[in-house]
Amino acid sequence: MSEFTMGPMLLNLLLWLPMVGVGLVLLVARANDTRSRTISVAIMTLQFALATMLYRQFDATASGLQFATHLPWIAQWGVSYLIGLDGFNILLVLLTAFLGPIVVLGAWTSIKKDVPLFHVMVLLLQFAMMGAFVAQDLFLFYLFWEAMLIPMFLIIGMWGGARRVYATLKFVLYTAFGSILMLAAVIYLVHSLQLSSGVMSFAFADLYRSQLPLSVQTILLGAFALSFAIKVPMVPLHTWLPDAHVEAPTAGSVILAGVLLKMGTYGFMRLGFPLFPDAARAFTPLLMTLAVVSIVYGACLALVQTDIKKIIAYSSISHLGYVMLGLLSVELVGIQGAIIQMVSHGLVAAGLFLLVGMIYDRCHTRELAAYGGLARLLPVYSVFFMIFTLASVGLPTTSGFTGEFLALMGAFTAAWPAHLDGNQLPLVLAVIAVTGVVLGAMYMLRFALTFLFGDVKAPHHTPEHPLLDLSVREKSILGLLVIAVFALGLFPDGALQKTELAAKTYQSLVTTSRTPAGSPAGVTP
Amino acid sequence: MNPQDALLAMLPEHLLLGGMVLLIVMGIVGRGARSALWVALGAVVASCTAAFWLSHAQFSAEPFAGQFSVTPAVLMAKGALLALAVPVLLMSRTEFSDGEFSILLLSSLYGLCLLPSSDSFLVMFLGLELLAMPVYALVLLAFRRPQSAEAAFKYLVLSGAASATFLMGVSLLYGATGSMSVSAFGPALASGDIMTRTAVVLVLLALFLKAAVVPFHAWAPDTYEGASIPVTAYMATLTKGAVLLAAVRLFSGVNVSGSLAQLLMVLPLVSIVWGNLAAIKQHSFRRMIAYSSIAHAGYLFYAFLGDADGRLQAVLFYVVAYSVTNLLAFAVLPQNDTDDQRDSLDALKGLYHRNPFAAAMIAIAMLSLAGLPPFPGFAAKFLIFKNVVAAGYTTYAVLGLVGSYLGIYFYLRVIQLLFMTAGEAAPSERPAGGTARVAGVLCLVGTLVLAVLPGWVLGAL
Amino acid sequence: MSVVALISAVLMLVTREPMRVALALITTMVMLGGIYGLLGVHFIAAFQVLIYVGAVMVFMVYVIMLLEVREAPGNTRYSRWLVPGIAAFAALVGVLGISVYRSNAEILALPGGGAFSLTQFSAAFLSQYWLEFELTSVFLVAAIVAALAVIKVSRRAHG
Amino acid sequence: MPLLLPHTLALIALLPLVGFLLNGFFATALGGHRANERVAGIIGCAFPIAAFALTIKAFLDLQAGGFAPIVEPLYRWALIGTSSFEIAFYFDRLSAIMTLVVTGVGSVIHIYSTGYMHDDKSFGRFFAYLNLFLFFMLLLVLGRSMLVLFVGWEGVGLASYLLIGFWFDDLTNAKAGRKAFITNRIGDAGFLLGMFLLYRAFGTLDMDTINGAFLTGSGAAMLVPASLVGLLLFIGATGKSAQIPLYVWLPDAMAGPTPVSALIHAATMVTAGVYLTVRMSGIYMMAPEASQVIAVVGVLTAFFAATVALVQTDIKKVLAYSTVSQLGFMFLALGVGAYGVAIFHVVTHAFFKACLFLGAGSVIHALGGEQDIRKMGGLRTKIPLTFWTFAIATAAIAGIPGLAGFFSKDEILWYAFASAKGGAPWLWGIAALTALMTAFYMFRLLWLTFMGASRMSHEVEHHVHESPVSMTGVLMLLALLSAGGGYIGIPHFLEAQIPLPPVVERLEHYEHTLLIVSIVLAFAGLGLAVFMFGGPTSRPEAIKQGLLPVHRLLSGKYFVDELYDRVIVKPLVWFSDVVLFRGSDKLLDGSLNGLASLAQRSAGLLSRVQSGSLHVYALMVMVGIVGAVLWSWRHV
Amino acid sequence: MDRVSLLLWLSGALFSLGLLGVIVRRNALVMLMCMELMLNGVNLSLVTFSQQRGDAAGAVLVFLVFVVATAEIALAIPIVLLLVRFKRSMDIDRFSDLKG
Repeated sequence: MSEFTMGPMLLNLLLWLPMVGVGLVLLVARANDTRSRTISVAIMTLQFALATMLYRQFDATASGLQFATHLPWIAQWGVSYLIGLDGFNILLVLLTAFLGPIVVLGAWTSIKKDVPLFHVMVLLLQFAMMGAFVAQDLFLFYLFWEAMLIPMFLIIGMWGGARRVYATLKFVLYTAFGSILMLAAVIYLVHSLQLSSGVMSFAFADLYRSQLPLSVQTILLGAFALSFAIKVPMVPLHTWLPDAHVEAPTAGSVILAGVLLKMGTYGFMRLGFPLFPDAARAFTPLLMTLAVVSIVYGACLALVQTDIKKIIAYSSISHLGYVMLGLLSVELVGIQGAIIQMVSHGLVAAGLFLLVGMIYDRCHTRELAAYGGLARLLPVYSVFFMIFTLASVGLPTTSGFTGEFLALMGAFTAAWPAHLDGNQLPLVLAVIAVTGVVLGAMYMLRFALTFLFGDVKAPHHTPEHPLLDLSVREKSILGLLVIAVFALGLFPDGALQKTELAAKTYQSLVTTSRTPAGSPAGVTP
Repeated sequence: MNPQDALLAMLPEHLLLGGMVLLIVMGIVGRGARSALWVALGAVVASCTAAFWLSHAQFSAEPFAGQFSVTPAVLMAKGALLALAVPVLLMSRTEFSDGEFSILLLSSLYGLCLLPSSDSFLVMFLGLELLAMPVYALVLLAFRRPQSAEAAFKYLVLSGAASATFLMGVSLLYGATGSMSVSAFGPALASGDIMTRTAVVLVLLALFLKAAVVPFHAWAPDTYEGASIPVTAYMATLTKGAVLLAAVRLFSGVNVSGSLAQLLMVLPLVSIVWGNLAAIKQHSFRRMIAYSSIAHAGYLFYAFLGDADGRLQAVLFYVVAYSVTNLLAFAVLPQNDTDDQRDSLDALKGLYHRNPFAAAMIAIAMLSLAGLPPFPGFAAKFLIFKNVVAAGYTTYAVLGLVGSYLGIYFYLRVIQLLFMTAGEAAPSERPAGGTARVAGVLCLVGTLVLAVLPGWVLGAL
Repeated sequence: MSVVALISAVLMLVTREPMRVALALITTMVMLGGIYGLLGVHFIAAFQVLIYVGAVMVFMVYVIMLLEVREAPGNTRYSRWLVPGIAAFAALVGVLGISVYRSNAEILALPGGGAFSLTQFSAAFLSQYWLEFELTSVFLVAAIVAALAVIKVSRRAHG
Repeated sequence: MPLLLPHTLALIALLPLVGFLLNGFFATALGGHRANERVAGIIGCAFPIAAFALTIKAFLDLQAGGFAPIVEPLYRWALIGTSSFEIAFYFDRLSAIMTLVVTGVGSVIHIYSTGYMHDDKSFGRFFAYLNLFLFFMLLLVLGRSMLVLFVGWEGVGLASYLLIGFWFDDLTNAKAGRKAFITNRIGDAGFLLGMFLLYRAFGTLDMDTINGAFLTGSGAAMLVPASLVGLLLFIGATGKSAQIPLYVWLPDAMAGPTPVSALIHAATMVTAGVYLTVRMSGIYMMAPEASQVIAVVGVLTAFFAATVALVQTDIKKVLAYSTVSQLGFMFLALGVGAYGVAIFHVVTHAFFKACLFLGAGSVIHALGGEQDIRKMGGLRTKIPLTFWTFAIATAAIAGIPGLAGFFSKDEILWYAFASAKGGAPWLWGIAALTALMTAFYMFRLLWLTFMGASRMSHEVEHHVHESPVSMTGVLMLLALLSAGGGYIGIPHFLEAQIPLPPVVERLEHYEHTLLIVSIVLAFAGLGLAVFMFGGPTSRPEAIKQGLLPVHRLLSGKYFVDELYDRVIVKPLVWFSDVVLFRGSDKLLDGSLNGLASLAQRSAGLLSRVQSGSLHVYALMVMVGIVGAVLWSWRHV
Repeated sequence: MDRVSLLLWLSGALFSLGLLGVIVRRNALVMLMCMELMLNGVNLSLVTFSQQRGDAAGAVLVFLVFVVATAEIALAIPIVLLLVRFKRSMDIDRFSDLKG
């Protein structure tokens, strides 16, 4: 069992590797673009290798944390450096590590100015995201959660498009507002835990035992939910997303869509609902409605966009609605579906944004109307585009199907008994959500239609200087994503087994009431 | 009262005094304006180490009964603030060639040291005056622009008014309780007698005036802008910190409640919002920092809502975290021929491309001041608001946090100027001087320590 | 006597010429000295007259004469804030007055007259309060340095 | 089953996939140059034929096993809690028939295509898509769990999308493909809901389990109303099998190459809905209401489609509407519980409709792309092989006695009349009328195309030539099948698995009368067509003028497309664009910016307070003091 | 109304007058004198109390106030001179360049 003694060290290495990368870039590549690129891609690849190693060693049958490290950090406040893997984060860690090298390679040529700084920022962001996922201590989590903003702020603000400053300020201020309220909630939560149980601790495991009256739970969950819902984003808190995506450089969009948005849903799954189960039950109708609204709203807006990046941005809103739906169903199927959908959206949106970025590098416009007939012009590009489009539509054998199918199935299986009990809302919502499948097909195929088919039309394309089809680098990163997409679509079982226990834990946490005895909410419906 | 106690207890003060004397002598002998800085530095470092050493040795004494006493905690506080004075001195190198600066700074520091350990209002009054009076001169000293005089005058008049108010309060308190001892203040808080109440409030307001809390903040922006970089840095960090320590001394051992508590909630809250909003539209770096310091004064006074026993720690930690990052920003600020250029925010446009180090440092400072993790500003805010919540003022904690949210924008605006806005250097722009950069590095180290090992620091405080 | 003090204090604010203001202030101070005398703390009264009138105000008067700046004629005496100022002033006086008047601190009821002699005072000063004595000296040193610095600055600004 | 390879069924499905991958790779990597057209053709045909061979082998195994269903688990897709989603194949009489048809007809159409698509610039891509389609179609018919079936279900949709839009340089083709996909998606949504409902009840999606549970009426089956499930699944079927209201995509689907129309939009894919219903017959037997709905929808579809087909002038459009109509017949059969008969008609229809389409393809090929029958005529002599095969197939679909169509259609009519499970005279009446129209428009098509004088332009006429043997051979084979296919007693073959519905006793003696009637109807249709189009062209014109409004309505296809566009598509886009995008989204955004500017303005206000005048500052201090002291007195 | 209250009234009044002077008078020197007036007001109350108490603390503080006041004037006068040198005027309203 040597690997289990090795495990914690590996996890720490996995977490801190990007910082090593930052150090290296600052030391040896401050003025050397290529070297900084090489360093960061090497670091990212190494990190991915570590992540896969840990994933393989991860014991699906063992409950509780694995590869955990627990050191007291701010003893006075009961804050500790507590990281570890479990079913909740294992897949997302893998996803983050997987997207790392892809992001760097994707930005290989498209980032031209201040390259070393860019890679420093990407590495910092990677560190923060990884930390937010592996953190098992609320304080630590909040630290990483907030720390993510800063590199993203600079990535969008320095390498973004024309209105980048507006977009990036909007992004940061919007998200920061949620976080501030969340901070207040965190303080109060920990304080009340100390009052009730005498334990001064930020560890998730301890907080899961906190007992709060429904009223308090409601307020605290409100704060948490606001912060998470902004990140997800759920309608009507989504307006930062399109701007951020449109103005961000390709790498930024990829990270944003690939990982950052998952933070919100992960937060709901890890903290929001399990910490305040009773309030969660009270919120479910509202949140479920919002989730379905997001699905339809995002789809409808994606249907009428003229900016190719915005189409994908709005589609993200729609796709993450399924995640929320699955989580809220509190059915095993739904939860598992939600987790898979997170990963799937990470892969698919990343692929689509990369594709859009590649065409943007060639034609320098995001106007959908400016394109046409690319299938004739760039066959390989079009094949990849078609694959990711179909994955986003949720066609079977792709990861998108696995996620949507299971999430919807969960929502429905949860809704049916409610319907039999005379509560129609969940059923209605589930049915509407299913129609999202149709809308999804509508907007993505509209995109593909104008983009790929019809007469050849592309800016900067002239018979003497035809557009070049994908380079080997581009082919390979897209190929990697495609493999992942199909792997998750055809053989999700392995992944599902890793998360099964976590899903069960989530289920039991959310379904068991935790109001102090005697308070009215003590009885669970 | 045995002389040895007196010697040890006031060792830091004595060392400062020694430094002053030495400098004055050198001044009279008329040689070594160059070395003045180093002498002052030596004195400060010596007294700082002395303070740390004594506090580490758990030394506590009351050499002058009812007037002056020291405890390890107090010594630690002195040491921390004196340590903060080091970067100030270092960054003064580029501005001040002559010895006066050092002498005045030392004397002001002397006053600073008196405050936390004063047992009687007499000593505290002298401390406050000794703290402020040299600063009037300092504001003028690096006489770069006519406004300096105006700044100094405004500061002088208003802080004179503050002293008068303080005295008025003291005298009323004296009348009501018949004692000049600081320990009379605590009980007086709870007293129902109207005169006592007025007295307490007047004293409190005098401190508000010195610490620039709305609506007594008006002198700060003008004075900070009129002064020079090191002096502004000194005022924004140490002076404020000293006043706060005096306040801690006054409130020691008392949990505020009732209408006093409401004063302590409302005015700080207002100044948080006011400072953070007014800072948005500034063009002068120092003026912006002034408004930010007004907001921070608000956070600091929030700490008084918390329980008494955690208060000194919270305030001190906050002061240190806030000052270190503030000084960091000032230390790396690039030089320019005219003070206006050096001070204007526009001069920071695109600084990253000319001076990445400075840009990065300023960015870190701004983020820390904004209270974004993982920088020390966050931990400090966290501690204060944690105490406030623990004391049961949850609503005000939330309001305060929301107020602090308003601040994020203008800090980010600075970063935006540094990194995202194109701009070319003023012809005379040069990176900060060598010693200033040393100061910057010191502050950076401090920042990192506070960020990585807050637990350790808290344990020490 | 206190009435005179009050009136002359008011005069301070009313008269235009700085010189007259100074004179009014001097009157006030002398009157206060008188009051101190009546209260039986004669040495304070002495200090009052010596230090204030003797030192400070003479200095002040000297300065006023030194810079005979012609103020622009017309109503430049008051700032725009006369009316609100006076209102606030009234409020402040009221507040302070009430806080004394409505107070039930026993001292106000005390018969008083427990005046103490210079010897008591100096004894206390040099025993109990000699720290303050020391600090005062430090303070004065600092003040002198500061003043010198300022003067140096003004010389630099001049030349 | 000693003869059975471990994974025969998997192999059947996967072989075409291999073909797809190979061709797909060559097509994209080498751009599908003519150089490797041979290679592509061989690859493209070899794998389907191999699959066909394997199917026969599997069928023999099935027979050897006494027709006990063969279950062949492949791997576990997911295990969630206790419910496991297995990827397994299931081979019984029903899937045997379907697989044989799919691989058989599929193979021959592949062969046909080598001739038809000759010299097309993306020959390889075409075969890749065609193989992909076969793969998914085989998943659909072989899958044991509804999950696998659904994978195939959506997969064939994808393939048809790609093939309809195969010539994507013309945007209308691509649009037709998109229409097909999205319309199918609407059906799939219903399908999904049905599936979820079943999962909710059984915790599994294995269709044999579910059927059994419903038939035995075991506990879980009682949890969900059979009719609801039946209807939801039927929505899926209407999408795939082009029934009212979702049939609109099929006519447009003719934009694809003709072999595609033959394979996907006539022989195989469109019958998936029928297959699903038969597969789930257990549910429908328990759901009379759902069956009633199916019957009605079926017969109406059949009728309306036939009426539209009467006046179409595009050779493929006529065939398309006839397909819709025939599918209507099949659903009529399903609705009255005659599942075996429906499958029977599926098979015969596969033969003769494939033959018709391929024949039409051959005609178009001969005329260099001309599809308008008004510009044809007199082709009988020029392309005799095509003519004769086409004629046989026409006779078959028209129900001329002795040919395949006659048997299956007659049985449908009979059960529509007499089935104890929802059969009714009025159903029979409409169906019979439809049969008459079928005969009429088919012979109209035959006459206008092949008989009479030529209406072709000269250069077209000049180039007319008989198709290569790869095409004609296939045509002859299919013609043979359409002639003799009726003698395969499929209903009785299936009866062992899915019993035919009982017949109402008092109606039994009508059987022969009805038989006569339907024969009469067939010949009536023939006669009518010959009367109208065999004679002078003025005659149809006169009638057309006589019934002008009707004619406009029919040639306008009842303007259903326009209706959908007005009622659904346009409003949706308008809502999304105006209400959501320009409306609420801008509103949300604006409110934020409003807050931001509010902060800015208040900042300006505050800095105006900082007027720089010492007086003001002092005043603030004074007021502050007074206020604070007064405040502090509140509790004195 | 007894003597103590009267004197305290007076001291309060002087204090407030001083502050008022800062508000309403525009002449820099006059402002300084008004500050002196404030301090004098405070002194009065201090003396009163300490005399009432019959203990020296108040008196000592008064003494300190003298010292401080002197020092402040000593420092303030040169500053005012400086101001005057710039604007040839003692009108404080001319000195409002620092604002915003």
